[in-house]
Amino acid sequence: MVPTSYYVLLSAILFTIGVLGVLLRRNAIVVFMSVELMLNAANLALVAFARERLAVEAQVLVFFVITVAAAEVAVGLALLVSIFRTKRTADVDEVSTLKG
Amino acid sequence: MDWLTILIIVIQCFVITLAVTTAFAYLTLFERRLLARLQHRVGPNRAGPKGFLQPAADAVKLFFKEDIVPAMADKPVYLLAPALAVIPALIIWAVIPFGCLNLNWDYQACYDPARANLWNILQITDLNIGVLYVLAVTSIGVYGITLAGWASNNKYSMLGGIRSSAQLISYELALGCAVLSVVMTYGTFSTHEIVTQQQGGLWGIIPQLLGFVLFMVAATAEVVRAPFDLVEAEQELTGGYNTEYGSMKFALFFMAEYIKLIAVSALAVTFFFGGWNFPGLDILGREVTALAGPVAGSIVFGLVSLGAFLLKVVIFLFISVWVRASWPRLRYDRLMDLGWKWLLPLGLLNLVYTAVVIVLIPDRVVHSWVLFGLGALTIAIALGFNRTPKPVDNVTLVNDVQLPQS
Amino acid sequence: MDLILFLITAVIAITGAVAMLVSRNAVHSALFLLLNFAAISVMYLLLSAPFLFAIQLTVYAGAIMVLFLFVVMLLGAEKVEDAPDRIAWQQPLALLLGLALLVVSVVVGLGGATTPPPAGEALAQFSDPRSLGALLFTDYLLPFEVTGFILLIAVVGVVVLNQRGRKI
Amino acid sequence: MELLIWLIPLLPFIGFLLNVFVIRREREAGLVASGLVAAAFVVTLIAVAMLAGMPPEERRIVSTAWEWINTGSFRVPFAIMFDPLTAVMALLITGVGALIHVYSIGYMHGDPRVVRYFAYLNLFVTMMLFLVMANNLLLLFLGWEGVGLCSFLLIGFWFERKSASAAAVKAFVVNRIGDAAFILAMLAVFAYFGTLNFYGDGEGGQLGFLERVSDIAGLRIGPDWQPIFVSTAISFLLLIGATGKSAQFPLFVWLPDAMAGPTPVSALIHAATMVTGGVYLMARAEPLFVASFTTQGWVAWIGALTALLAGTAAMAQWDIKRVLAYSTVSQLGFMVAACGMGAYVAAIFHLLTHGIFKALLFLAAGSVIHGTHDTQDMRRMGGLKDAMPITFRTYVIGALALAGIVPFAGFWSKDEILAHAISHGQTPIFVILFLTSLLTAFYMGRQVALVFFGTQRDPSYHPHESPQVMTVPLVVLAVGATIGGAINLPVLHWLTDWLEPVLHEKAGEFNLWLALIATAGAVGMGYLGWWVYTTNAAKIKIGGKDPAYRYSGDIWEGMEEAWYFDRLYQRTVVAGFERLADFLARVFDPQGVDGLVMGVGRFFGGLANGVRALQTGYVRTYALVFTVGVLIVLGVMLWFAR
Repeated sequence: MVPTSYYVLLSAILFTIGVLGVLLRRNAIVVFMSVELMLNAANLALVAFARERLAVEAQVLVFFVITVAAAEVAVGLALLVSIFRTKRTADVDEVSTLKG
Repeated sequence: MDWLTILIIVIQCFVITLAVTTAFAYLTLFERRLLARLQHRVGPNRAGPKGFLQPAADAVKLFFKEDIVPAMADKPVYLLAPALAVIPALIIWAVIPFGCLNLNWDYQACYDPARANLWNILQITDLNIGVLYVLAVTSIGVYGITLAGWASNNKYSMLGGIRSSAQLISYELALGCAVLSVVMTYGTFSTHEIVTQQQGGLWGIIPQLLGFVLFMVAATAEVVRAPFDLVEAEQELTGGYNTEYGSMKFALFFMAEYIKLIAVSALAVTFFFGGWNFPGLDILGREVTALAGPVAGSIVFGLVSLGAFLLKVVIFLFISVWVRASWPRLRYDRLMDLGWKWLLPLGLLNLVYTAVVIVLIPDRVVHSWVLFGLGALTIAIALGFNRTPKPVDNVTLVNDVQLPQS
Repeated sequence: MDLILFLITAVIAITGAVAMLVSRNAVHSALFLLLNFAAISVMYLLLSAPFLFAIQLTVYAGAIMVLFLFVVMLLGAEKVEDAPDRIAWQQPLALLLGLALLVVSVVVGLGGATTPPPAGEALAQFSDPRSLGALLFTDYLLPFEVTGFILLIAVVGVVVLNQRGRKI
Repeated sequence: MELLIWLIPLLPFIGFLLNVFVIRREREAGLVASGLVAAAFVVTLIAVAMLAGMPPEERRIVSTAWEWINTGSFRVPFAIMFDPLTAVMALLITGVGALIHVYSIGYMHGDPRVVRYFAYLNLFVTMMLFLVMANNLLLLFLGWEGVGLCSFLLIGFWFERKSASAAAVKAFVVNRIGDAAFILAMLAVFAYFGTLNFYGDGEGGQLGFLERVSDIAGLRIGPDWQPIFVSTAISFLLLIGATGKSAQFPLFVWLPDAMAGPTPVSALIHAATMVTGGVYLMARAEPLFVASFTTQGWVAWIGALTALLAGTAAMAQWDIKRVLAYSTVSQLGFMVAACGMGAYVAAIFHLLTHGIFKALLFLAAGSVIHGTHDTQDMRRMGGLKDAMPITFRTYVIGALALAGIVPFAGFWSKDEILAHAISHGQTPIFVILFLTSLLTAFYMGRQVALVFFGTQRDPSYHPHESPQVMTVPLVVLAVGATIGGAINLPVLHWLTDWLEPVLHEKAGEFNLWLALIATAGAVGMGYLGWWVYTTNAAKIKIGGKDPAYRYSGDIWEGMEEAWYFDRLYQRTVVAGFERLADFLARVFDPQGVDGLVMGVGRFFGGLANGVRALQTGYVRTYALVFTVGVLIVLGVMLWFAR
């Protein structure tokens, strides 16, 4: 069997890439994708640990995460479309009027 | 997993891919001939006897056409799109049971879900999430079309692509509802088990009459067949997403569409028409075993079940062509209207009363017929609604035009 | 066998993620992310969670990424980063932080992980969608229904957000 | 029985609710209000009869409706009780109250706010009954404040008049001083006894604090070199509370002003019932007061001093109601002094008789005011005895009772107090009280002479007798004032026996010589007063000086001004507060409070200006900072998880 730590390592790498995506990319949609990647990385680690302990509850949890992620994407993309309509761009740096 | 298993699986995959591709080729011929008959014309009849070599001729032509990539296209995606269209159409076959040929030479095992080692070479794998797998694969079928539309950098293609993603996502829900009703009726995700539970003539169409209707409508939309072929509507979009595609790449799209059509027909048979079952199949198996031993019994059983399955699929394909020849294309807003306001609510309703009836009435036969009655009633009521299209602002009916008084 | 499959899939997943990060075209990013998600769904299969495999494919690949692509295409927002970065100083810092985060999370994550138990009756139980479904409709019924409600609210919210001709 | 005693306060309360929420017409209001109070009187009579049927030592009924307050160790039940002391108080309240309600129908006829008036009056009766029936200090305090509220509302009933609303506010504010002491007393009682109940519920529960006064015997608080007995502290605080409610020195100034209210209100609240609340409280808390020798001395002296001060002040008043008001203060002083000397039965006896005849006097005065078209200045009256025969006769009976002439009610009760003083060697108190009783006779003679004899000095009105609805209560009360002394005649001492289970007091000796001397003195002084003001009637001018002013000069002016206490308070306490308020409003609020608030605002404004630079608006920068935070948290966790 593949040790759990391999999966966790992979999850950590993917999560870091997601974080970097949020920090580096300016395209709001790509930023959003990076957030999804982070969610997936967390799910992966969760399932890996669940496999180690054979805990079905963790699968239930992942199921919920995926479902709520779907809702989140729907609302988030709707917001992006709204923003795009007024700003004519999907650059997150353009949406910076709320500042001191 | 020993090497024999892997070898068998590889052979199965190879055979099925070849078989499906061939079936696609001859489906085109079948469709063209049939359409010609339905429209009172002759159809292709020059290549070979009764045009039997026409598919080969087409293949040769498509192979040797010049391969063009538009200059402003997004090249990697443009090339990727046809592959993405074909792959789901092919891998969906992994869980479809064509028949039951038991390599342990024990045809009885086909009816016994408890027997773990089912050496059935007429189904690649029997997943415990088989139906979910089908749904998952259909859900990624949208990429090929969408990406093709976008990557071509052509506004007709783009419109086709956008239309396709909206349409496929919309009808996927109704499709899922219909399929989940079946899953609920049989209490399993495994396609093989669904088939075995339909043994004895009580086919899936009886408890799931409404489910079947929904499945057929939604599946037709999923494979963008007429009357739901707005994605490629020639009259409006000059071919839609595949406008910019030629030669083999176009052939791949074409192939994907027809393979999906066959797959959907196969799924309809599996879910609603007993799969490889037909009345008297087990008697045949028993008699042949008694006459010529278990090996012959098992082989005859397998081949006959395969034949029954194929026959049913062909009937469905015929119906599909018939529909294409008969019905006009829907307008896009009516398409969305149908998907969201009719199919999805009916699907949910079906899901709900299936669950209630199954829980309330434990007896399989009784609840099947009760569900049949409910399904028929629901269809009758749904059809009974006045479906007169509501007037749209930019349409003026002839009757409404005021003629100047003379 | 498992390890080879894992390594191949892991390489694909990481490749997909990195490519998503570096591609300048949002559609390419989305496609690479799709690749990554597909790899993760295969990971679920390797982890004996076939139900999650199907859900991952259906929801993430079949719905969420389609939605992303749809929005990208609709908005024509494939390339928005052609303008110079106004906070370019952040990039090296972000890389540094990412590295630190990687180190920390690897150290944290490897803390309690060991080799999982081999196949058996318990594993069959674990991978059977029936046990998950039973749990979902008994112990986790309330969260399940709340999730349904969240989805409903999301639908309403999206409709309200994207109404045309009305100031929000 | 328990239900019966709950009915007593609830009947007037129902009347209050009806008058507030249902009734809109004057006639119904009067009937409902009087009827329900009369019904309460009947119920009280039945309850008293049933109480009398019990063995003397068991004559206490405690009934708990529900747990009112329950916070840990502080538990207060909503409990009332009925024992001999409560019984006589309830009889007085409902009996006199019912008569005054009936009288009010006539007196208030035509007033635009009669319904409200009767609602207040019913609420007052309810609250007064709760005051006397409460089984714990907190419920008593509820009644105490309730009657204070009703007093405030009724004094200011004609709030269009500046003087009325000012008097209402004054009464309220002065009473607050006493109430503060009352609250402190409650806290002290709870601190030392752990309960506010007077008595246990008789079912084996915790005993009330009045039954456990011995717990604090000898208990001292304060610094070592000047300790105070706890009993002294508590009873002294209660005394201050009583001086507020019962208008004793130095807090008596509100009562004369309270005459701005309708006259029946003066009769009921400011003569017969509410102002006796302090005396009732002392009688109820008798074990506590008896336990403190110090407080008893203070009580006696305060009572005596008040009696004398108010008696002298009453002599020089021109307003018919103010005379009676100062007289009330003076008589309350008698009762308080009696309490201070340990003559609680005598105090209650005097309370009862005074309640009857002073109500009679006020109502009769009200009748006079009514018959002379709202004239209150006695200089504008005179010779009314022919125009208002019934009022005249009942007034004279009331005056005789107040002056202490045999055989009217006032004689017996006053005599008992004086006899107790002399028999217990309280000579200074006795001298003061005796002097005051002589003054009482004098000013009543003066008043009768001024109002009813001579000729009418102001011809601008035509006096007439009041309607029957007003005169009948007068007659009933006159009968009570005549024979009321019978309840505690020296030989029979029914009241003493009746109150024995509560006050544990034996009947005193009847001092024949004292009685003779006192009667003779009263007759003489009463006649003197009458004679002076009938013979000098011609010299009295409207707005003019008193004939006696010539002989006494400034002293008379001092008496007229009640020894300048109002002016004193005005110049010291009130002026001080005004200056403080002025300082707070003009200096402290704009500079201190506002400065603080604005300073805080400016501080944070400056801070925000500084911090503003951090808010760039770039989401990515926020995410970066967020990541740093996550790293720190994870790092710390790692560090400590090692």
